[in-house]
Amino acid sequence: MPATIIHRFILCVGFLSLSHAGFSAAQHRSYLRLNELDFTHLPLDIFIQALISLFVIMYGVLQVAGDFKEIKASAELESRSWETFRNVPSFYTYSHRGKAFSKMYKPPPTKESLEED
Amino acid sequence: MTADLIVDPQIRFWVFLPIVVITFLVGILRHYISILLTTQKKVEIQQLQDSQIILRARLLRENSKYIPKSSFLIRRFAFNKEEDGYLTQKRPPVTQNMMTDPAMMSDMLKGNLTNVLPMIIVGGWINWVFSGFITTKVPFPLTLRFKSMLQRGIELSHLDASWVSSASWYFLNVFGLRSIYALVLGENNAADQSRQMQDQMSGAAMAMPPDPKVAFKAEWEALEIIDHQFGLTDAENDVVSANN
Amino acid sequence: MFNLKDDIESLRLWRENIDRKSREIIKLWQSTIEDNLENLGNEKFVVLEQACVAALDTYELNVAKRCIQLLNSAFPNSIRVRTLEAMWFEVDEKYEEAMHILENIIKQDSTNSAARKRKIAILKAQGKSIEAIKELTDYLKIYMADIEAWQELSELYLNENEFNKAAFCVEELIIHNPHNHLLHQRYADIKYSQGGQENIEIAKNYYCQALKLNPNNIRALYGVYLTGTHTSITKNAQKKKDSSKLVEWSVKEIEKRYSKVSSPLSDLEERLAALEV
Amino acid sequence: MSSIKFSAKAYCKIILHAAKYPHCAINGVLLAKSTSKKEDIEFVDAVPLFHISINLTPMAEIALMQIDELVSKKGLVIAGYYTALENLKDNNFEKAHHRIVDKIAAQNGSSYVVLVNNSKLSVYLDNVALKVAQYSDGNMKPCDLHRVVLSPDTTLDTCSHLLEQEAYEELVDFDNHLDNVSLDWINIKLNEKIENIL
Repeated sequence: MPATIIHRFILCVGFLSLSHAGFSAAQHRSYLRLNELDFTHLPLDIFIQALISLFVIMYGVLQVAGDFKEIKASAELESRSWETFRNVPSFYTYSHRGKAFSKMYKPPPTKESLEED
Repeated sequence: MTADLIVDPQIRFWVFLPIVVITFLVGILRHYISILLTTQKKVEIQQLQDSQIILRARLLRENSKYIPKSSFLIRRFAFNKEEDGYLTQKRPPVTQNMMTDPAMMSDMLKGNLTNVLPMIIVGGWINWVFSGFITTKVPFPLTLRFKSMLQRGIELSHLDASWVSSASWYFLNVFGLRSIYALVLGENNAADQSRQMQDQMSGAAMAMPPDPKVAFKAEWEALEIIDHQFGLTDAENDVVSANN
Repeated sequence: MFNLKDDIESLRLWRENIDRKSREIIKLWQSTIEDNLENLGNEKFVVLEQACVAALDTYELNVAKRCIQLLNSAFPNSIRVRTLEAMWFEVDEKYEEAMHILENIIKQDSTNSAARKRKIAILKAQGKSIEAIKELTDYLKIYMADIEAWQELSELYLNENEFNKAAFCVEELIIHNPHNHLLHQRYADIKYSQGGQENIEIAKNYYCQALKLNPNNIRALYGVYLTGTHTSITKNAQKKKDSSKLVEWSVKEIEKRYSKVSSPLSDLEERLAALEV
Repeated sequence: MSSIKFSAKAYCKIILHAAKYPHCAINGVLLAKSTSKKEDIEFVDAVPLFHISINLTPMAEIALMQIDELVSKKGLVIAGYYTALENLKDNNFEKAHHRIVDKIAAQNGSSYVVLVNNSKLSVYLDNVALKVAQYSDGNMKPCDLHRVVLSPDTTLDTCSHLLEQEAYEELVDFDNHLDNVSLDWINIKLNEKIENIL
């Protein structure tokens, strides 16, 4: 499935939300420090926001990153056939009928054709 | 632990972040300098052949169950026959010496130039400019043994071990940014692609030890002890039962 | 603009699959790519190379010449471009000039495998298949792990009806790539063509393996059917029973494959009737 | 002198098959009416078979079995074999002696081997680009080119026209069929097209 704009948007929102949670946590810490309170735990809302945005990001990344590959080693090869597999580019020869069917090609007179005419 | 240290926020902007940025940029710079300096390593045809022999022998060993027994035996014979098998052929002893080969010397010099030198210069400079700062704190308690690692440049015996000094922060960055480089420089495949065009890669030339004899011997041994089992005799039953 | 994007995409696909769709590539070249070379970005030179080979394949010498010139001005000393030049001479049947270029490349870089391979291809194009086989075996003594070369050698041997040697090459390919169903199927094909009870037994195993790796390989399925019918002619009762069961199964599977098709073939029953024993 | 006739369908399919895979050796079989006499043979249709590896026999056996079964219902027999070699310069029968030829000959006594004459192929076909030989007992006896007749006479124009239209894209051979079983090697659509142009 190709990454759509919606998925990218979800990913961005996730990151924004996560950094917001981080920023809130820092604010909370400085608030505690100013009031000379001891730090025990983060407020629940920040905690939940961080968690939710984590999952949102995970979902977004999975969608944006592209398709998964199959675990089976032969899975990728299943779609191939001899049609393409037989082609070995470094051994291509060019002396084949492709020439004959080209408009540019002028066949040299062969011995045979001279005899026949 | 009640009276916790409070680090000046200015340190974040003028020490912590600059170190990260500097090490990152130096890494990138080093990458490009090393690209400029490296020359295409010349591979001897003999070396290439040796590496290919090893590769083929290893694959034969690993996938021998996919070919009939007779075919395996033919191949093993070709590799391992008493004289002049691929793995048993006589070779003149390798007399290549590291110090006498000028190419090797210049390679080593370049390696030093791109790896060690920046490390010393930049590391020394950072140590000099940003010395004596506490930059960050790892979020878990550590034992005193970590003090020498994390608090280089700060000799305070009663400071908690989880505080990190600026010099140590630099080293953490040097080692920790490696995967970030891979991420950033990995995207530059395009540059690599055009480089490939310039000089075709010389086959699958693996790094070979200067003396192939040792590798050959090991491969010879491994091939000798293989007990060949043809692995496809059950394919018929597998296929029929899997599709039923 | 959208058109260009699609065209680049299909070119990339063909390149990755190694499709020899030279006519199609040239068509795309003439319709969109030629005028948009600057918009190709990173892929420009790879596409140029692809178009060049396609042009040589279809004897569009003007296109090939243009590609080579562009590549040459971008990489004046590149060996890869010089190999293309050699191919250009080859198409024009100026084999001597082509050989000369390739010899020079090898002299300059003794480990260059592409030039060596081209020399073998030239021999093949000249119709000297025996010499080509000899050169290729010499090549394989050095580049033992070169899969392409082994594959080419197997094709050359097949053209000469040397099934035994071709089988050896395919074995080599299987060792290098044991999960490829095509290779197992090809090996079985060769063994079957060789004939003989033992070879057909082996062919059966390999057809089954190919089918196991890819249940959609209809050739392997037909192969199982053929080898099954051959092995069922035996005095061994147990073997006979197994083989006829296998044949029955394969016929059923073949019918299943044909019934799945969206647009059914005409006279399907008659076609498959040939398989009934 | 007896003649060897090719119908437009047979001739066009041979040439189109050769054109579809210019870089491969190709082969196929020729069909004739089962009632036709030995001397005056007319090939009414052709079935394109392979282009991938024409020397291997298993799939050829399958193909021959199916074709035989299907064609005998229509009163036709496999009476000949056609092939085109990979190299443009290869135009002799020695290299055309493929294993499948023996199989076909074994089925009905003797058969014809038709070789596409690569050197006579071009975009505008002006003469018959085929060579014919009679095959019996492992020997090929080349037939005189004057015996080869196309019926109707306009076949060459039809064929050039089809090439121009790139009709070879529609041609399906047995290899294509094996890659995708929904493709039919009888080529019903192509047959109709040929007939329309005639």
